Amino acid sequence: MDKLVFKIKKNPELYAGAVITAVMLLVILLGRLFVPYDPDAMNAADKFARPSLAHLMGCDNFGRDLYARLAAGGATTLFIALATVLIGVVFGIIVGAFTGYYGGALDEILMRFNDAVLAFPSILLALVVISIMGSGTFKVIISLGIVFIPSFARIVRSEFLRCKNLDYVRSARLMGAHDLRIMFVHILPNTFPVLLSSTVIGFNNAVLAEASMSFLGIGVQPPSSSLGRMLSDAQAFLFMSPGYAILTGVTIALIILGFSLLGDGLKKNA
Amino acid sequence: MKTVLKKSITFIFTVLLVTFFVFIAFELIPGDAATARLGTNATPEALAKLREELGLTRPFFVRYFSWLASFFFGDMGTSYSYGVSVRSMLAQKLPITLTLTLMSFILTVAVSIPIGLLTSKYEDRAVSTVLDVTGQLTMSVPPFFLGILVTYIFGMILHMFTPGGFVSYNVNFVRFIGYLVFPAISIALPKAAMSTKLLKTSILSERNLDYVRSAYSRGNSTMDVLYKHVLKNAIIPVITFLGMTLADIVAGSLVIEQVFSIPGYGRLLISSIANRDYPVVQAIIAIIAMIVIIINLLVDILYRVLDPRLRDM
Amino acid sequence: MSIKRLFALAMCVAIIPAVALTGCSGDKPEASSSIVVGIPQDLEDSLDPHEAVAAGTKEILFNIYEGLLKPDENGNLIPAVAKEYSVSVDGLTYSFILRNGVKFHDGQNVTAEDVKYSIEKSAGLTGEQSLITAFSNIKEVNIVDNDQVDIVLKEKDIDFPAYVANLNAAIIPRGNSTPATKPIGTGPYMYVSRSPQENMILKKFDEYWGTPANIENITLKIIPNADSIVMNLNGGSVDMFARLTVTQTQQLSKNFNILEGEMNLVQAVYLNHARAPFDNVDVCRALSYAVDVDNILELTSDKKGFPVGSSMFPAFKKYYVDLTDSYPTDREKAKELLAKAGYPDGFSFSITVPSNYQPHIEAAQVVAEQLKQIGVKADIKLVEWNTWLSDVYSGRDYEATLIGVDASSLTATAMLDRFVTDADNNFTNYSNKEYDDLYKKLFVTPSDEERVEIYKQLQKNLADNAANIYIQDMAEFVALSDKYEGYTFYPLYVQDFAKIKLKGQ
Amino acid sequence: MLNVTDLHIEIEDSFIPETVVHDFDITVSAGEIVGIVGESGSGKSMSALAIAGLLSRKDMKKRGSILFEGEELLTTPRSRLRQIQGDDIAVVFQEPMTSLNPVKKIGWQVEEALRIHSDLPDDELKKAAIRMLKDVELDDAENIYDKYPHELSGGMRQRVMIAAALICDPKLLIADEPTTALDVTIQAQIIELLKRINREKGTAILFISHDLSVIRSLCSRVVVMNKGRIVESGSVEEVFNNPKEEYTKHLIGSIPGFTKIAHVTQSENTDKILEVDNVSARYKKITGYFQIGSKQKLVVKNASFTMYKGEIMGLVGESGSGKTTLGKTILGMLDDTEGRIVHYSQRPQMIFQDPYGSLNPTKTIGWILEEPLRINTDYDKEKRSARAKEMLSLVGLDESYLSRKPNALSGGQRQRVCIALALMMDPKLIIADEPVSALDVTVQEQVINLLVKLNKELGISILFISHDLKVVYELCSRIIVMKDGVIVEQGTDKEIYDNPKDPYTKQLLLSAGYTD
Repeated sequence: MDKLVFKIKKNPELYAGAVITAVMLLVILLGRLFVPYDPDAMNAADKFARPSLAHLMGCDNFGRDLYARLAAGGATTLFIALATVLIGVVFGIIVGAFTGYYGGALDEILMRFNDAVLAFPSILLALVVISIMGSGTFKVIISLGIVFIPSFARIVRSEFLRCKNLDYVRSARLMGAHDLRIMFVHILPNTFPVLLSSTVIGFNNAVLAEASMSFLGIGVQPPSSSLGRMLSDAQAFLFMSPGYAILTGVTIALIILGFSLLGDGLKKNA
Repeated sequence: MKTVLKKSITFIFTVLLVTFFVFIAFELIPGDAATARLGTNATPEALAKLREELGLTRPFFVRYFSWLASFFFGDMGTSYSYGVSVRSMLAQKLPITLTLTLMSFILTVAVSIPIGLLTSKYEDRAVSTVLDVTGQLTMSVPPFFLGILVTYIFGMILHMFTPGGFVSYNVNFVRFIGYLVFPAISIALPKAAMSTKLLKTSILSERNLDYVRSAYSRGNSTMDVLYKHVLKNAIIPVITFLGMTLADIVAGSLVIEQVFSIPGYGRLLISSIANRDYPVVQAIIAIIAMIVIIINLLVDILYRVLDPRLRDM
Repeated sequence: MSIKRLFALAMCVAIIPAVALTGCSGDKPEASSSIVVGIPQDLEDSLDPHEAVAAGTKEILFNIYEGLLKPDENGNLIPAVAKEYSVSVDGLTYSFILRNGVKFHDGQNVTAEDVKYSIEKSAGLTGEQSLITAFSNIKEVNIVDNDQVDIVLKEKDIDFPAYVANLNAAIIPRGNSTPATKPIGTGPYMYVSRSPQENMILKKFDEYWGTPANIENITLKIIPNADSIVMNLNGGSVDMFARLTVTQTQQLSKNFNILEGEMNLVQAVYLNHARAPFDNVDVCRALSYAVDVDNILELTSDKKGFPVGSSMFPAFKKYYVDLTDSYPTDREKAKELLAKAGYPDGFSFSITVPSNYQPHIEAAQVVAEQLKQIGVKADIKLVEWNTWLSDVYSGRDYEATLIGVDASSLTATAMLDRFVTDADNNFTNYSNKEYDDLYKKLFVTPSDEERVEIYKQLQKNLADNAANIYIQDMAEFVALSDKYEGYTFYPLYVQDFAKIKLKGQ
Repeated sequence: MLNVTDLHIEIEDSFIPETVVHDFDITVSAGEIVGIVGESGSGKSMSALAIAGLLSRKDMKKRGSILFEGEELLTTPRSRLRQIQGDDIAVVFQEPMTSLNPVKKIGWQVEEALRIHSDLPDDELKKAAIRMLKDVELDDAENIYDKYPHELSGGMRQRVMIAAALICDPKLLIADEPTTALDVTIQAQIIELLKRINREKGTAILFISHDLSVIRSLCSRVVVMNKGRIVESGSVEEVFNNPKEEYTKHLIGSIPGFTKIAHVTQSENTDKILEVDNVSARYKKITGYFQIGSKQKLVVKNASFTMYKGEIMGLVGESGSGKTTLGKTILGMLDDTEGRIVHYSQRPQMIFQDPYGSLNPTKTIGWILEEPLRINTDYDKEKRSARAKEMLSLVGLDESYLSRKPNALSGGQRQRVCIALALMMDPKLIIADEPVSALDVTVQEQVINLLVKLNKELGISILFISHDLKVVYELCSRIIVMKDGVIVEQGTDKEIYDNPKDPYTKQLLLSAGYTD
């Protein structure tokens, strides 16, 4: 047992992060599976009901069970953040790999594109993309995904620049491995530790960006809801039932706290 | 000197790229300024006439280059919806946002450097773990929710400021700055937490390097080593981070201006996009992109000043 | 720069905000005769009365401009720039006697030339496109002498006086070359200045011909974010805010009086009859049976609001017929009708809603939930206001939309003309032969009773064919700080600042 | 002056605390030079740092006593310890590249100890620093005073470190492997410098190194350590001429450069394996914008030589002499080259110097070994792993290593895997770029014997690139000497080592200890 205590003392973030994240995922999972209410079912009698046995977290302005909605919203937010980070990582790797490995004119031009996109404040870019495609869960994912590509590309590129001159890459080239194999079989696995921690940070930024977008009215559209959407809706009833806003805010904060601690912990012993 | 030349070429190229992005974006967005102006009374002939009047019917490239040329000489055209020169509108709006951004930036630096030093010095004491956890918490809350909490606590309960009581700088400068304090706090808090953490980790990692051991071997105290040797090395990554966060602070002010009803660039930009008011949107985005890139340029130069190894690159 | 100095700099920088903080504690607005009125959107289209379109702009310009006649709070037309008017026997010539002593805000007297110029401009006779469709009926405007102007029509139109009272027919000085940015009118308040997306300042016009306004200066403060409206009101930086929702009023502090009135619009799910399945009357009727208006009111506005059965709201008094009970909620009947119409297990469609109207979004969510119970899946598509205008209103490229339609002028026809088959504002593509014939009869029958009867039949026609799923004329709430009193509601979408006064003034 | 008795050092890094140094005793009298020798991980640096009071990490426990001029250093308060550090006891570290603060000027760092321990005004400090820089034989000291560490070479930086240590004229100088990272010629100069300072200033020196020949030429007494314990100590003559302990004997025995191992006399076999004719290589540095314009530096200038089948040929030169670049050019790894290279065998392979960088850390040894077969042949899984096992056993490693990752292996084991990797395609020619210089002496010996075995049994000819003349003497039959990209001399080992013609070769041999 004290071997575990020693390990925790060595890397507290990892364990705290893992616990918080596990708890939050459990809460969302339970909400999705075992709560008897349909997240969209309205019930006039339960408007702004206080937390009770029937409704663990009370109800919102339409009398919908808050716990069911938080679980549904949580699932959507996690889905959006995951999908966004996936797009960002996949395209980031492709762009980063080629610019980092080959360099030359291609690198210059793509890097300039990167700077241009990074010069755009992220929410602004999402705003423009949404106005083009209209809002909705998948549009949010695509617009945020695009916004995340440059930051991942930059990270992957610097890793490729670091690795491409190491001896094991030269010996691979000497053996006759062609460039693609070298890039994606040899070099890429070495970027995973750095990629992992920036993915976690990316995940958090995606959740926060989605919340800001919902606040500006361009995020996920009702009746489907995300935590960001719920928080910006809850704001209108801050004085009447502060529970709605506070519970949603705390849920978002704990999810992000859990993931960022997890990220730090992973970085520490990577 | 040559690197500065190279940097400025990339600067111009990037700004061009950004404005081109915006122009294409506007080609794709459904509806245009004419439909916005005429609203429910739009009839086909009226729309055609107004579009002609606003010059929307000219081919895409002609419009882009004529806008670019005029923009270059400072004439940003007139706003479709307000009929006022874009420059005069921005001259009113941008100072507000720039002051807010500047105050948030100063607050971030003023908070993060002392606390970063503090937590790295007394690393294992309770106070630094408490500061770390609060730092993590402020980073995990969506910015607008933080803004609401700040308004609710400081505005409604402690009455330290009247929510919505924005006063423009030409009316009363002190009250203008006074009001901007709380929005600046809401933007600066998460950024300060991030840069504090970065500074702390950077100091701790620099501490294990060889030159620190040789500094100790010459009889330096822990404080001397921290201030004379480690800080100057540790501050370098923080400077780049602070440079990069400026772009986020500008974006952050877009959201916080809504919460604190501050008539900065944010509100104008959103309504102009809704009204398809090209000249205003174009001007705002180009200016913001320029500001952000200039900041990156400055950070890059500061980087070279601080780190002699890069000087000859 | 040694580290010590860097540390000192950081410390003193942190002190600046603390100092500034003390400077701003006492900033209560001084209570002289001024008021801060909050508005949700800036006046983003033109300030020229003959071009202003957005309802949010017209409700403010009502205080700056006046026409020859003017509507009062009971919906009657009272004389304004014109002292009185008379109609020729054949009903084609209207002679207006100008009131002498009426001044523009720039101190000039109103002359007959100004009147002729304004009417011709607003009628589109001088080239621009007229905003008042009925003004296309004007043949010519003649100056008889410097205090009488005659307007000659092509055909008889007994509603003509109401169009003259429309804000789009306001009288403006001929000399003002830029009315769109520098408004000069004859109203109780004059324009001082504006800063886009921030505020607009109005000032009492001392030489106003009628009963002068009470409050000296008005600051219109733009608060775009719906959620910070309550914060700003409770915070004390805004004294009045119109068109609040029920939930917002329930969260205001004690020192606000909540005044209740009607929004004077018809909120309904407007169906695009050119699109299946809404070209089938049984489907429309089925949906009307499925939608439970009381449940909507209960959920969205705490039962506040006035259910309506057709495209007319109670403010029109004698023209209004109460058809709210034409479709009592009956899910079984709805399913029968659906089966009869060939959709036994329901269908799915989209309700497009402009994203800047929170009450409509909430109502749409409740409607979608109710339709679920008869197997009809309605998903909500939020679009920007501008996209709604271009796609839904002019493009008619939608299945259903949930919006509130108001009367462009104080005439009952204004609510019903859009359902005539070939009307160009008929965005629902409603086409019904009896309706068109009835509507044409309207212009031919001189007597008032017969016209009232026709209006009622038109409303019945819309209700029977379930032209739209009618919901309510929404309740309007105005929050007014208890320092002021005298706010009066109008049957039109206007805010009259002239009547507001300090308590006991 | 210094008297250390049964010093224990315990580290609690991993879960069970590990004692790193067990009852370590040493005495150093004024003006004496004492050496501590041992392989890496023997605890020699740890004990030196303890003496200098630099082991203050919280997860470290120290017991025993360190008496310095009668004062017990282990228990003195830090404030008192700080007065001694830099004034009476000074330290020089191993890595010149990282032991100087990169963002501070050289002068500022040299005068730092003086600034702490005296209250001389700034101009006095500067004069003292410049005097010190001249004293360590750095020409144009004024100019170097204002330079930054990255602008100096490794050798110059080590001299700066020494100047910084001696500025306060300390009684004891602790030198922790100061010459290991330097070229052999500069190494000799630094040793001479330390001798001169000890003579002139009477500074006692505690010299830590794993290089026995350096210890022999500098110290009067020596302590031999292994796995944290002192194995043997005594005067240099005693220990080196008749070592008592088994471990010391083994250590001394593996010093290269005295006994020939490979003795393939170059018979008249005329079939060549490699011909290099007038080859030069250029290194392009892109400076312009958008890839236009670049500075070019000629690294290898028209080198030519021929290599015969079954031969081990040495390519010797200091760092920056272009020997590695020539090796890479031969394998066609650089594209900006001229001249003719003729290979008489297919798929020549290369072994790299840094064992940590030459194996992909994320892959298992088995995967790495099978990679060449995966790319060039269509062998199935079994065939590939069989071949991998065969190669592993050839280099003396058993099958269990297949599933392990590189970072679980020691430096020597990794280098064996690199060799196995090179053998996978059974090449006839291997170019070994400084394969042993990063290894400990004993491990070095094993790898060299392995190379000789491969040359004998499989007839593989090896181009052995190195800066260590002793290893080259043991291994190679013919030797090429390079200086600044040009081949200055080439010939059989006898011609080069017994009567070198080129002055540079002579200087190299002298500093490597070959005084004929």
